[in-house]
Amino acid sequence: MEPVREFVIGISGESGEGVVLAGEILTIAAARMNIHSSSFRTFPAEARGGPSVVRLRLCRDHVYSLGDAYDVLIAFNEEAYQLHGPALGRHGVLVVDGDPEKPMSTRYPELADRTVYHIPMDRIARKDVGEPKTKNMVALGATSALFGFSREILERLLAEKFTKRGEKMMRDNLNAFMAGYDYADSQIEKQDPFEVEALEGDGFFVLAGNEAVALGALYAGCRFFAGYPITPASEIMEVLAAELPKVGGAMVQAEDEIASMGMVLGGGFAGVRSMTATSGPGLSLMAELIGLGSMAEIPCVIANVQRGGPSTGLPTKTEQADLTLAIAASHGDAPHVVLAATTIRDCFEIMEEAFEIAERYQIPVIVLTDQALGFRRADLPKSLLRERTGRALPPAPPDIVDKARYLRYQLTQDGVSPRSVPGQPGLAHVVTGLEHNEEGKPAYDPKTRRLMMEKRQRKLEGIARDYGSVLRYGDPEPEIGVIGWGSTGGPIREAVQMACDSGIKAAGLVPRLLYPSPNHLIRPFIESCKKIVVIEGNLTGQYAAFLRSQFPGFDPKQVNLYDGLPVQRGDVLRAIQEVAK
Amino acid sequence: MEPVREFVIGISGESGEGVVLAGEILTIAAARMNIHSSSFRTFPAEARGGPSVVRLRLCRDHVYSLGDAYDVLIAFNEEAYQLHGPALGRHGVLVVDGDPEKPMSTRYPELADRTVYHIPMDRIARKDVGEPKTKNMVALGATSALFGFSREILERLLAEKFTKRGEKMMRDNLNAFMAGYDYADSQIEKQDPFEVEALEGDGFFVLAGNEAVALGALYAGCRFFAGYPITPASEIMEVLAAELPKVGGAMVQAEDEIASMGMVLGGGFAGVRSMTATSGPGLSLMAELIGLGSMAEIPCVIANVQRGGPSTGLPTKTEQADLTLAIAASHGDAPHVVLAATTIRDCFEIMEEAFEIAERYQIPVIVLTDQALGFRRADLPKSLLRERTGRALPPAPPDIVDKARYLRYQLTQDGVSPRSVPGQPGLAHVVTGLEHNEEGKPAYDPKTRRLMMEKRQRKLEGIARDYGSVLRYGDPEPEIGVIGWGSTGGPIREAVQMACDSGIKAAGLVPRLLYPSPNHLIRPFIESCKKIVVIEGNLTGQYAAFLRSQFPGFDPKQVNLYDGLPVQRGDVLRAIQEVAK
Amino acid sequence: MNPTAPAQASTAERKPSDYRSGRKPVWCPGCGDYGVLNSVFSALAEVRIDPDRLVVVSGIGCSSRMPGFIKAYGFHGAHGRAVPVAVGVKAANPSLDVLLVGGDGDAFSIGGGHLPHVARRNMDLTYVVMDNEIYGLTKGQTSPTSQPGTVTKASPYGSSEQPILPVMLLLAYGATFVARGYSSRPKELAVMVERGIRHKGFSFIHVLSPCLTFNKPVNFDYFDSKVLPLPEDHKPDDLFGAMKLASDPDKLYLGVHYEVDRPSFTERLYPGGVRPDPEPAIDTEALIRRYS
Amino acid sequence: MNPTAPAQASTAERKPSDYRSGRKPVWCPGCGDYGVLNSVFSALAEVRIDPDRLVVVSGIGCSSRMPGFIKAYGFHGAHGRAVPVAVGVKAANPSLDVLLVGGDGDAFSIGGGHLPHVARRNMDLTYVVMDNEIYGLTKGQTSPTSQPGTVTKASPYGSSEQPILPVMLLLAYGATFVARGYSSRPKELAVMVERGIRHKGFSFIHVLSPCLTFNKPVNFDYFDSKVLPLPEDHKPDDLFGAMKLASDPDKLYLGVHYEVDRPSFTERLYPGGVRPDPEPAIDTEALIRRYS
Ligand SMILES: Cc1ncc(C[n+]2csc(CCOP(=O)(O)OP(=O)(O)O)c2C)c(N)n1
Ligand SMILES: Cc1ncc(C[n+]2csc(CCOP(=O)(O)OP(=O)(O)O)c2C)c(N)n1
Ligand code: SF4
Ligand code: SF4
Ligand SMILES: [Mg+2]
Ligand SMILES: [Mg+2]
Repeated sequence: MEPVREFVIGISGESGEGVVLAGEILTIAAARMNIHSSSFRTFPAEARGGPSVVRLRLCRDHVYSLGDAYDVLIAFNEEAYQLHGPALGRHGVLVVDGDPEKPMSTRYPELADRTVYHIPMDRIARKDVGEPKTKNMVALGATSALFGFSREILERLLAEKFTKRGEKMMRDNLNAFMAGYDYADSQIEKQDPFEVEALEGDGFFVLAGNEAVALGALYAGCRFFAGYPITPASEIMEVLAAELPKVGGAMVQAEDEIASMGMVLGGGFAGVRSMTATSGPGLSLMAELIGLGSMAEIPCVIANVQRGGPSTGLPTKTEQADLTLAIAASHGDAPHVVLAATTIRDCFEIMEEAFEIAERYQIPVIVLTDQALGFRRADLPKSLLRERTGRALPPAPPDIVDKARYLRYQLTQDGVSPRSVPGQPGLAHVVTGLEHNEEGKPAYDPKTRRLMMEKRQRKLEGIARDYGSVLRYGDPEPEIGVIGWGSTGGPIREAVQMACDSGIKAAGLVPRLLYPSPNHLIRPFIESCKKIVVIEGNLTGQYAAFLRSQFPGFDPKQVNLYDGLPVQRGDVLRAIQEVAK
Repeated sequence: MEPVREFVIGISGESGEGVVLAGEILTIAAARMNIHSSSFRTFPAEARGGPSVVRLRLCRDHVYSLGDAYDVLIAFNEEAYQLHGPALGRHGVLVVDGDPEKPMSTRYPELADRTVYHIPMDRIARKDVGEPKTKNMVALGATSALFGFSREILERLLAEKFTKRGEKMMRDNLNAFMAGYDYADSQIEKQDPFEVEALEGDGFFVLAGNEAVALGALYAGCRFFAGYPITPASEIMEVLAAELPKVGGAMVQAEDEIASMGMVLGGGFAGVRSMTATSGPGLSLMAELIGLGSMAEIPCVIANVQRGGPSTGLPTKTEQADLTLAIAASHGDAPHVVLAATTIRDCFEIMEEAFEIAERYQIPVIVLTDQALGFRRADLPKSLLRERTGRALPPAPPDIVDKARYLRYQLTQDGVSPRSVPGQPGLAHVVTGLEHNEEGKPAYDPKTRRLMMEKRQRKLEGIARDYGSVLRYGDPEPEIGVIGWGSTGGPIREAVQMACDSGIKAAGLVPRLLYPSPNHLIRPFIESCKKIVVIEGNLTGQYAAFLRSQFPGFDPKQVNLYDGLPVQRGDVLRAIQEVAK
Repeated sequence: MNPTAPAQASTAERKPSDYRSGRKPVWCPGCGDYGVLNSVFSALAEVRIDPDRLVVVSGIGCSSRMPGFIKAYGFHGAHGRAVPVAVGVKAANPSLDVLLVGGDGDAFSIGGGHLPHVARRNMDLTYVVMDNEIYGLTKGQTSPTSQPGTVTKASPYGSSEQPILPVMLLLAYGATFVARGYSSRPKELAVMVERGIRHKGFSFIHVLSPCLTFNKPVNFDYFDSKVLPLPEDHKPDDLFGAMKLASDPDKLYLGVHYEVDRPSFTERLYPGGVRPDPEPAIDTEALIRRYS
Repeated sequence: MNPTAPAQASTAERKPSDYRSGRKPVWCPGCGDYGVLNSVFSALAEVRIDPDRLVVVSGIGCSSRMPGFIKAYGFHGAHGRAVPVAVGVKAANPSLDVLLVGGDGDAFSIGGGHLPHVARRNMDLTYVVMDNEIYGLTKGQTSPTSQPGTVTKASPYGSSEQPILPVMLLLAYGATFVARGYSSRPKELAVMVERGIRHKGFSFIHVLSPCLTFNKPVNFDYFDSKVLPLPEDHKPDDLFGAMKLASDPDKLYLGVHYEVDRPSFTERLYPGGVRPDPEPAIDTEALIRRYS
């Protein structure tokens, strides 16, 4: 049997059973073996318990989505199989807690022609290890043995992981791992083709999207963060809470999101790269102050990790439905910027762009990600960090000969005015959310008003021109185009490839800068496709509506998913096939 | 000389000089004479002083805009003429404080071929009346005499106005009025054609847009108001603060706009028709809770009196730039409704619709007006109030036989579920901003999620169908169509008429329901016109962008005004002529 | 809150279980909020509140899920906005009884700006705040009541901020009833909630209610070591005495710290505290006169 | 605020007029805020604050226009958000001196939720609140400090709510410096502002500053009849003494009611209270280890 090196593992159980930990360890083990991966955990909405599952896709190249069905499902108990079994592929393998004497296939006819390995996880943990809580390590051991994970690497990993948790904890978990490993190794006859293989390299590091946003900000020179906890964005704050003080920066947990946003404006005004992170409800609350940032022209970055809305909605599930608000944010015509990260790596890299735009154009920048990105983990090359210093130069004072004639809001061709920051001598000025003249003094006359509105708006032209990046995949002369944004980018990339492989002339377009819209890059794509699908994770087709407002005559087919689950490459592929019919 | 019965008077001076009071009295005098009017006052942005002007347009029929140039300008001093003189029409008349011996025309050549009446207002007030502060009454008297206002009606009005201010105040002001009247009557030889004439009728009453919104709400059965002061919306709160307690209702001045909105949700949940009123910054702050209202399906009404944005912007000037936010309000897909009042009368009537939609569809309704409507006054027929009782029946308990099976969020065809309110026995339920099942219990499974999202969204179809009202003016087979919304409606109505009169086949369309969009009513108009202009008082063309998103292929010419001044019929006419070229 | 229902409606006897909604609480085993819920049931039964006229309002948080478990009208709203919603319910329809419940983050952090105003208005509401000194629902970040040094993922080096003193704050705000209870003393707590409900105007009950999942150090043992009864000689109308007792962060006195009589919001708003019925008609002619 | 600039930068002598921006205040003639502005000028000169390192932050209101009149970096922000903006400025760059100014509505109504937190953090800021017991800029509606019975267009039957007591609130919040001044005693006020600026951590100065245009009854005569000096024997570290003095709405004591020493925010955040210079490099290898 030819080994299959790329496959998807699901690890499932009750949330108290250590599913997540087992998944994390396996992910890191893969990274150390130079195996690329993409992994995701769902967790229950209430604080206490409920079913939990980790999906781990393993590949020889970097991947952009979570794949489709499970090839291997590890079930910590029968209920977990009942819940996740339907997602097990036609040729999938089940590893389940249980007695080989009482095979599952007798109770579940759909298992009759599938490989099932029964591992008495619970019994081993209880009897052999003497600690029922180590069931997950038994499962981890068995999984490692069955699918080719390096025992050595895993043992080292476990040792590192548990070293701070005390002697007994460490011993029990290692014992459990080994017991599981040995059981599978000795008692189970492998009948499936799924097997990983270590590759050459110095290994990867693995980040979830939220961690990537946080480290991206850190390496983009962000030195001030203010935020308020909210699922699924809190990790960004938590990572920066640990890291910022190490580099002379500061993080403040604010009393609410309005305060966070106010603090970020203060930090930006003070000349320090500043950001906040939140999710839908927080973004709603920040709308007013985003407008102040636009009017007073203060650099700042807001990461919004979308979750199911509206209101409290589906706080632990994903959606792409904050786009309209992100673009509209604030009453009045308040120019600002909306970027959307498409992959985990992009979560890191887009922060550099966000801070650069914010600084250069003195404007608030919203970065959209979502729960599906924020909680998905992927491997990243270590060079990503090593090639950066992560320092941002403090803003230099504007080069002005006659300081008495310094105009903070000078009318310029690109709308960008000279800007000093507190501490720079002789360049003091007052910013205000009132309409103002070039000096910054409140002014309400119609002419000043018109000129200032136009000045601020002009910045968007430069931004669309200089930062208008779109990702394009697939056939250079497509019949069918798919447009999406944010976390849908990865699935689109893979689905377009699959469609092309199946003979459909398909292409994908995924803009990273959503507003101002880089129409000069989108238009050629639209014009080059016979039919276009816009697929997004919301009910009303927010980006499709936006694109229609930009391109008169543009009337794409819309595919909208709004059930709390991420858009998958299968969804995209189906949409392409549908249109291709 | 044929008398001209329809003309525009401007009254101008320093804001301490009683310009506004004089204007108000003249407006009411006209109403008592059964003369229709439209009037507007601008006032300075800072609390203290600055120039002030009242524009009063007088007509034999109801009018929908403020007209164009001044036909008559009353200037309380020379500076006022310098400021407002440029807006005086070619054949305009100037009435100015000053000595006839030192005629203005010697200093201002443009006055050479215009009629100028010099009235020594200041001198009369100071010398003859002995109270310099009565200068405005001297001006009022002279104006009345010169342009045919009824001396009797004005004297009665002044008596009513000053009766509460004490004996001396009353006497001084009446004396000043009479002195001004007598001076003009005896010393000035009338050389202009402008003269009003009393008509038959029982008189009008006069409301500013803000007052009309407040009374409209009151007569729509609103019995609870919560709000936070903000220019230019505070008057709505102030009127209701006075009126609600008289009818057993309540008004609460909240600690901020988030609290206002929360209170309104509480009131709506309690079964009482509830509203708030605010302007841009407040609307931004309310975004989150509007989403809660949408999700929990709570009737509520938010009047947003737009002012110049973004941020604090131009707090005392007008703009139509909160539309995008009003439609987007809240993260997630949060169905709610946006109406825009087009005239003063509409400010009253639209509130009835707003409350009806809110109640019937259990949904938040945003009503957009703006400073230009809020502060403009117009005559209204007394029957408008007399034909209404202003009572709203309390919501009846849903007609449910088996109360145990009452489902607050029952899935229905039109998306509207049975709704009980606290106090109704056996029908208790819990509403939540979390996604929930039919019973109202939090539920996150994909199927429930999909069904509930669709249910809430379905309400919009019914609303667009049942409440989709658009105003249409002008040629039935137009070459040129003008689309606008809100306060632009009046100017469009008049400009279209003027264009038609000049031989241009023009028509206007002014939707009152902006979201959900009554596309079935808009489409025929769009299709019937050769060319279309969308004119609005904002920079980015917010409604034009929205319409483009609704009608693929729709690519109108956009005319945008964003200098803080209201869109005038002259602006609309110019736009039509431009396109007609 | 000064309940209106018993006066107007049934005075039928009620059992605590009458107020169970039948939905199973979603809290972790051992969570302090179970005890609070039981005390609330008992208090409601004791006052014989009519469940059909009761509205339970909350924000967002573990503790804010409580309305779902009570048989009554309920409003599980937005984070930090329980107070305004409750004010709206009561101001719009004063014949309803309104109970407010929620957590320390909801009440003192994002919702903290509403507290001075609901207190000074003496709104006829009872507010039960379940204080676990942590954000439970979001998996453990410091709240305004967290002790200095609290280590969470968002305060990995230990929080350095001085916690607020809830009882002190409410006293300073002019609340007319301020008490502190403890979820592991459910009977005592029930009596406090009952007294709060019977109190005219705004009553505030600060309840120690540990989160065993995300704030392990602040558990029942911890609270047990800090609670003590109010001194015998403390008079409930002694504001400064109450403030002194509230100022010691290491002594958590249990009981009704403060109670005074002051006209309540609905009393001042509506003659007799109830909306006139039938509703007076609009005086249309007076309005026309005013504007013409 | 504990000024950093003099220590680091110039100690040149300064005149109050050095801080005039040259913009003419837009206030009504006779507005109390003129006096406050002059006191601020004097205090800044006295401490020799470097105008280039000073940031004056405000919200929205008549009083909040003040930054425009001061020669310094200024941030005239959004209604109620002066505190968060100032916190951001100071936390991000602790070597700046940050002065907060604004009105009673801005500070206690829409912005009231930020106060407990800036106080308990002991943020190195000085906050001067100009209290005219009214919303001036929006032409006269009641504020949280308005007296019961205040008639405005929005309270035509007289407001019925009990006003907050600003000094009491800040004491309850744990502010480390709380004072009250009066705009018609500019010298006394200047000294208070100066002391507030020199104070380490958060200092709060409640200033009586009448609005003659929209709150005519609360004019200079009114305040003159209510102000009095702090009792001679009042000790500035006597919290309960200060609270007692703060609790009498009819006696408006002038002076520094409370002053204690507690580590300030930037002291706790940054070693030595200043950002390290040069900035420590990111330890990339440690980060890679953490995530692999
Ligand atoms: C506007 C907004 N910000 C943040 C959140 C996330 N959030 C939900 S509950 C919560 C705090 C809960 O703490 P607490 O009120 O103390 O309740 P507990 O869970 O401890 O009972 C937060 C921050 C939210 N739902 N909405
Ligand atoms: C979000 C928001 N709500 C309301 C307003 C309107 N507003 C401006 S200033 C102000 C109150 C001013 O009162 P105060 O802070 O006491 O300052 P004062 O004018 O009395 O000095 C209000 C309500 C606003 N600008 N923004
Ligand atoms: S997380 Fe804490 S507060 Fe929430 S239910 Fe569990 S124990 Fe209770
Ligand atoms: S309105 Fe009042 S507060 Fe505002 S400037 Fe005038 S006097 Fe001062
Ligand atoms: Mg808590
Ligand atoms: Mg004030």
